[in-house]
Amino acid sequence: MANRTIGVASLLGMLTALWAVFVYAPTEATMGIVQRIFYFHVSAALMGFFAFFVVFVSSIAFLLKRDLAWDRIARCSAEIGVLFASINLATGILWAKPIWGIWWTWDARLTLQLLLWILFVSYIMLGAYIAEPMKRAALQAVFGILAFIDVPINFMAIRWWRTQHPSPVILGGEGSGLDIDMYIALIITMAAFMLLYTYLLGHRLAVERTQEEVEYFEQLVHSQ
Amino acid sequence: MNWLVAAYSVFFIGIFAYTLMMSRKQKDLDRRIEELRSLIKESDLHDS
Amino acid sequence: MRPLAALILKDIAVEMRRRESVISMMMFGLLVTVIFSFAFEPSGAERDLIAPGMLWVALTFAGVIGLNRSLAIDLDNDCLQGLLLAPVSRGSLYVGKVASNFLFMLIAELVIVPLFIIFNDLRLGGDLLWLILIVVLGTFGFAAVGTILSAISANTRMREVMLPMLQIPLTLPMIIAAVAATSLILGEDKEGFGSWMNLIIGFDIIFLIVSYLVFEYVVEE
Amino acid sequence: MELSRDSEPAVGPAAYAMEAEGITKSYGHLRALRGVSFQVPKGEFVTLFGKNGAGKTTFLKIAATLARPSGGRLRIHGVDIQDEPERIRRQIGFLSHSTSVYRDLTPLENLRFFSRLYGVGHTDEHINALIERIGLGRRKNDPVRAFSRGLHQRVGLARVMLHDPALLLLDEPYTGLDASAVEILNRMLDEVVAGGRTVILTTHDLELGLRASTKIHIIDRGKIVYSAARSDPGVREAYARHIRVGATK
Repeated sequence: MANRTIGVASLLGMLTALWAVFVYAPTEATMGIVQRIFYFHVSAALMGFFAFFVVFVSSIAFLLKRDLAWDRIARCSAEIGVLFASINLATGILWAKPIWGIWWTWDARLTLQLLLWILFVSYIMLGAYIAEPMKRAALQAVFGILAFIDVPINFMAIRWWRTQHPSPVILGGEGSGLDIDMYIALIITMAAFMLLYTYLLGHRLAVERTQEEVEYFEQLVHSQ
Repeated sequence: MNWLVAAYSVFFIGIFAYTLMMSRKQKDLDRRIEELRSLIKESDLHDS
Repeated sequence: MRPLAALILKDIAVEMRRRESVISMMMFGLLVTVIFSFAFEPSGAERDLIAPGMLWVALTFAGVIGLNRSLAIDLDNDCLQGLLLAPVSRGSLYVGKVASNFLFMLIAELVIVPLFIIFNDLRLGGDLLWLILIVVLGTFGFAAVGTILSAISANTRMREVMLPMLQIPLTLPMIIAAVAATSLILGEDKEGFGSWMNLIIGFDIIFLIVSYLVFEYVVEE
Repeated sequence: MELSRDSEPAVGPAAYAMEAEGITKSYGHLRALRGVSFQVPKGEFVTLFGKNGAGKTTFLKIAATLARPSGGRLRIHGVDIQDEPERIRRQIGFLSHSTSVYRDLTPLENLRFFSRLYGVGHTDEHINALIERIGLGRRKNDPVRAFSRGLHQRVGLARVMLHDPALLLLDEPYTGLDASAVEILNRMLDEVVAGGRTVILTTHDLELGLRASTKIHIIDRGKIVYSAARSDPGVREAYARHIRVGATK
């Protein structure tokens, strides 16, 4: 039950992260305590990126090795990636409201996360509409690769688009450097998120394997 | 202040709901497997 | 070159007989333009603000309509299987399809874009050539991405819905660039136009190459 | 009616036109092929009998490099299908139930397209001669859409013969044909065999399958269950046992 130990580890990690964010890190001068959303908000975004990178790598691995285990990792990681991206978007909205009084700002980073979210929800939906596992895996892998390649292009497009129509920026712009303690708090939160991602992935993979087992037995009973 | 609470509760609710959903699904699937196994055992006894 | 030419000529010959793809794109593009004119009734300065967005929404959805048809002619009577039997690399099948889709979209745009300019009476002056360049490069991006996505969605149950759902998110960066570049043309200062064009060209090249490499995994069983 | 040129088909030195070893193929949990192994010497006319769903079409698709086997190895003229698929595709002709010709185009346009696609670049006279030979002369300029099943299939067969394949794979070619179409198809097949080509034909019809074949195999639920020379007396009994008795469970 390796996943059980990772589960406990991620729980401890989360507790230390909370300690780091609420106790260790100093209060930001201008924005006040609401700025503490920043740590989880940014970590969620980075974990979203990491999850989609795992989808990209396992998609390529599947196309080369034709082993459904890679397809399973890609699909589960995409799901968790969407979960983290959703959290990032939600916390972004809840942060923009108190700071600028608007629900949504077309801030470059937030917009990019929204595009990522859309891309990988389409990836998941594509899988829902194909029956045969090998075919589904191949098509999802191809789209997973195309979607991930879209990310850097999106990044550039949105950044230039932002310079044309500047709007409030979540992180207070490039200029405002972070205080050392804030950095440390962020690093701790990132580590806790990484543990959490691994735990969720392991758990989701177990569910997926059981699901395939059920399908196998159902097919067996059906053809009895 | 309550924005802060809202943001962090969104996070924990999200993660907790997802984990809960997964473990509930895991339980259902395990139960389903047991059902199917007994079904197969029954029909094996039946045939042999 | 011969197999590639054969593929393109075949697509043209079938399209001449069925007359499905180009006409439907043309009509759909016009309808979207007309709807926007009613919806926004832009006039004066604000028109130059809205027009680029309207144009590229019209072209995007017209493109999706055409791409939905693009593989249908090969799936009919299992002709795709006939193509896969030929001693031709899957990549060249893809390039052949991109070329014919690109051609059909351009023909449809020969009608959509001029009428768009007339309906919204945009004053382009000398910049018409730049607009044509953006439209051509943008259309190529749609064709390159759309061809492989139409092959992917041909395997799913909800084919007509699946293609736009996959195509639009994937081509968003290029749509952003195309709209931005088009609005620069309508405005006075052209600053930044070059970087937007580079982005579109980069998008076209990257997706053409990657799709060329992975196309075989989409069509094989 | 000389369909294929009398020159020896350009193939590798290998003795066998087709060698299958333990070919398996599964779609999800459904195991369509469970380990099919048999060899087809060059110039042989092999008939593969099997009920619907026994795995005939799946096997032919793998041999035609259209589908990837889940396991096992298959060689065409000594070349493994996963090593050099394109080289193999030059040497095989595959005609499935759907003829894979463009229904909006005429036979002439179809054949012109496929000859360019295969890079054989036949001149129009050559194609017209082929069209005459398969008895489509009068319908040359009508879109294939209007053709009967028999005529339709002849265009398909012409497509398959265009690049003069050494190995012909025909999947249930007789289904849906009327008597005269069957007769014309048989004449074409005899000619192909006379030209030294190898044929693998699948069908569930005993008489048509036995007509010109030299060797037969019976496939059931993804495995070869019986193999014999055509003249072997046990063939009819094996056919009755495997094919007619009950549907594939």
